[in-house]
Amino acid sequence: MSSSWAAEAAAVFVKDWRCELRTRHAVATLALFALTTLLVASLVLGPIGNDAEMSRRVVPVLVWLIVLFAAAAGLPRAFVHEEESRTAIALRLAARPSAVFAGKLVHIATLVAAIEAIVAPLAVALFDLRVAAAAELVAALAAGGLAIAAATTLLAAIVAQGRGASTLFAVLALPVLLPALALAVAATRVALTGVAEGNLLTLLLLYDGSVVVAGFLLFPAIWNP
Amino acid sequence: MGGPEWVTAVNLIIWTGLVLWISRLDRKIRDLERER
Amino acid sequence: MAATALAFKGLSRRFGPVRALVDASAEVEGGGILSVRGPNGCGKSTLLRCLAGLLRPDRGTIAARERGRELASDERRSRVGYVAPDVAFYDELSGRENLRLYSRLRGLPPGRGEILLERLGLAGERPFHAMSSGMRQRLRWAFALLHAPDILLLDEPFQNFDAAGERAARELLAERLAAGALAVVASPSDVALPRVAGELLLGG
Amino acid sequence: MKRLLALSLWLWMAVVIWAAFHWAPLAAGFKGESSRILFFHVPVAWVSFVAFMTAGVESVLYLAGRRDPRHDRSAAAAVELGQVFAVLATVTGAIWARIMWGSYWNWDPRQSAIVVTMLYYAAYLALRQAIADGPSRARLSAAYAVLGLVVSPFLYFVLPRLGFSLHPEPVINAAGKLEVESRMLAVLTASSLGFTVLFYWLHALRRRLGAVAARRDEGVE
Repeated sequence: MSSSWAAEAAAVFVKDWRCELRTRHAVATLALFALTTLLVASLVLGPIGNDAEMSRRVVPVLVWLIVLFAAAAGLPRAFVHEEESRTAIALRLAARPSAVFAGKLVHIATLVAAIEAIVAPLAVALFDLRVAAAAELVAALAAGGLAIAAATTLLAAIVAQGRGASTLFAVLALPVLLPALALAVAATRVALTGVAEGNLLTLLLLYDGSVVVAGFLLFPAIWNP
Repeated sequence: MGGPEWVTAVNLIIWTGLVLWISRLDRKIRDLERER
Repeated sequence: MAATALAFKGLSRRFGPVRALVDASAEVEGGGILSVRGPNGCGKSTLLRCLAGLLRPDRGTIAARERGRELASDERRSRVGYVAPDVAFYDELSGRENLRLYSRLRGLPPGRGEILLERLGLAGERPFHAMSSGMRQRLRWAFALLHAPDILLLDEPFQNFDAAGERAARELLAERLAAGALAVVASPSDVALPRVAGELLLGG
Repeated sequence: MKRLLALSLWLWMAVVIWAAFHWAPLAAGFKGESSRILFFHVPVAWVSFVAFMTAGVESVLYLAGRRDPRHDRSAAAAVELGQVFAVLATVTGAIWARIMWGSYWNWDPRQSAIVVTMLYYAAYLALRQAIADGPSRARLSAAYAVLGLVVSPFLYFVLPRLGFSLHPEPVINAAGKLEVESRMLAVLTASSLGFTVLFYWLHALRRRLGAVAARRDEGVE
């Protein structure tokens, strides 16, 4: 009578999005956060827009920092809310840990993708960047986004069971995400300049794979007592 | 002053002090363990 | 040897300096109720959380058997029917949607939820955040009985109920016991329980 | 017996200290005597890496085994000591950078790797502070320490190769290719061995102290 793993994961994913859309405040706050930060940055950095070389260096860093901070602000809620509202009890009884991890991971990944979908095109427009390789840019955004989603899913589940979850999350997440961000920024720059800088994407995907595998191995020990 | 001999001497003194201090800690912990 | 049984020995759990549960031991077999009594803060809820696999005891063992099959702690967690005051559901979802979610998670047909909603006199449309405490307690019973469990862990099961709610819950409990299930019930001493097979008094 | 171990460790490192300043030759391409600091900087950095890996292994043993509190205490002790050695590595590294390149800090990729690792395990210690319940603290910090085993190789090997691209200018790295003479290698290895033994001695002391403290809290284990 046990359900298939994928069905359970899908049920968690659907539930998360359904609750998200009914309250709508998570998606809205994330979008607003990303939008305002980007607009402020472009206002402040306005003049670099016409210095193509400089903007190709600075904008990738800007984009990824905004995505990171938007993620750190909005995403831990996925687990913190489950613990605070005590809905985690029923979930622990009814679902397998790996299905909870998979469902939450995909949900968070779609949120990160949503943030990127707002920030990246807008940044290109605001700083009127010439994109040398659009496919490379999308790949960098996807691989970098997956790193953020995987790390966020795992670390949010940890901090949700401690005190002061939001600050604790930033402290735990920064060192985990620094290698991925460094790679993602470099890969994004390559996409803009078109000048290859070694196998950044493969390293980034290797990092994604490592964190996701570690996630599946560690999540049961994090989620259950 | 400042030649290799001086630096070596200073390092040896520090190192000896460190080992003595750690050994004292070791003894203290052994007393604590024996207390039970 | 009954097909379904639950036995625990020397269960202890501390939270820092506080000894929440001290050396609790008892056993109960299918068809009977283990009544756990004691003053507030004596560890009734901690004991039930350990039995449900929601909390790992510092010391002690728990052995559970369901219809002749030994259950490891992870498996036990997915098999028990657990009712407790702090069990909550998703505010944004209605009673029916919540039950449908847990049915899908447990791989059950949605029909189970519908029957339980009806048996417990619950309107399925109202979102959880808008439910009264009595209705929430009914939904907790519906959730706990979704998969017709043989091991019931009931922490203050009849709190917030009106007469109709309590009657419905007692009927469902009696049916499970008649079907060979066992129950561990933690409740204040004035609550009458049917088919009490054993009593565990926690000091506190 | 313990006295003999302490004495031999003392003697071993005394010889290492002497050899580092008298017996070992200077490395080519370094300003004055500055290459001698390597006999202490490299081993200390190595031991901090060993400490953090020890914490990871102890955490795996904790999670995969019977959740034995001893493994949890051992992991926490290894991280605390790892941070001490990481600070020593950073300080000696900065001193050496000051002599070689005139500034204590220039985001040399290896410096960034050790600093981010220190950030990681500072987060580990912060996590332990944030959780009151013993078993939960052990379980969750163990998970983060095991994740450290996955992240650390990227910190040590990927981040440096990137020249920490958040800092656009390429960084000159004189010590990149270190032609190590046999005598230097001997002292370097001896020193690393000595510091590793020192680490495990301190680690054992910290574990035993933790056990005594735990017994005192519990009344009886």
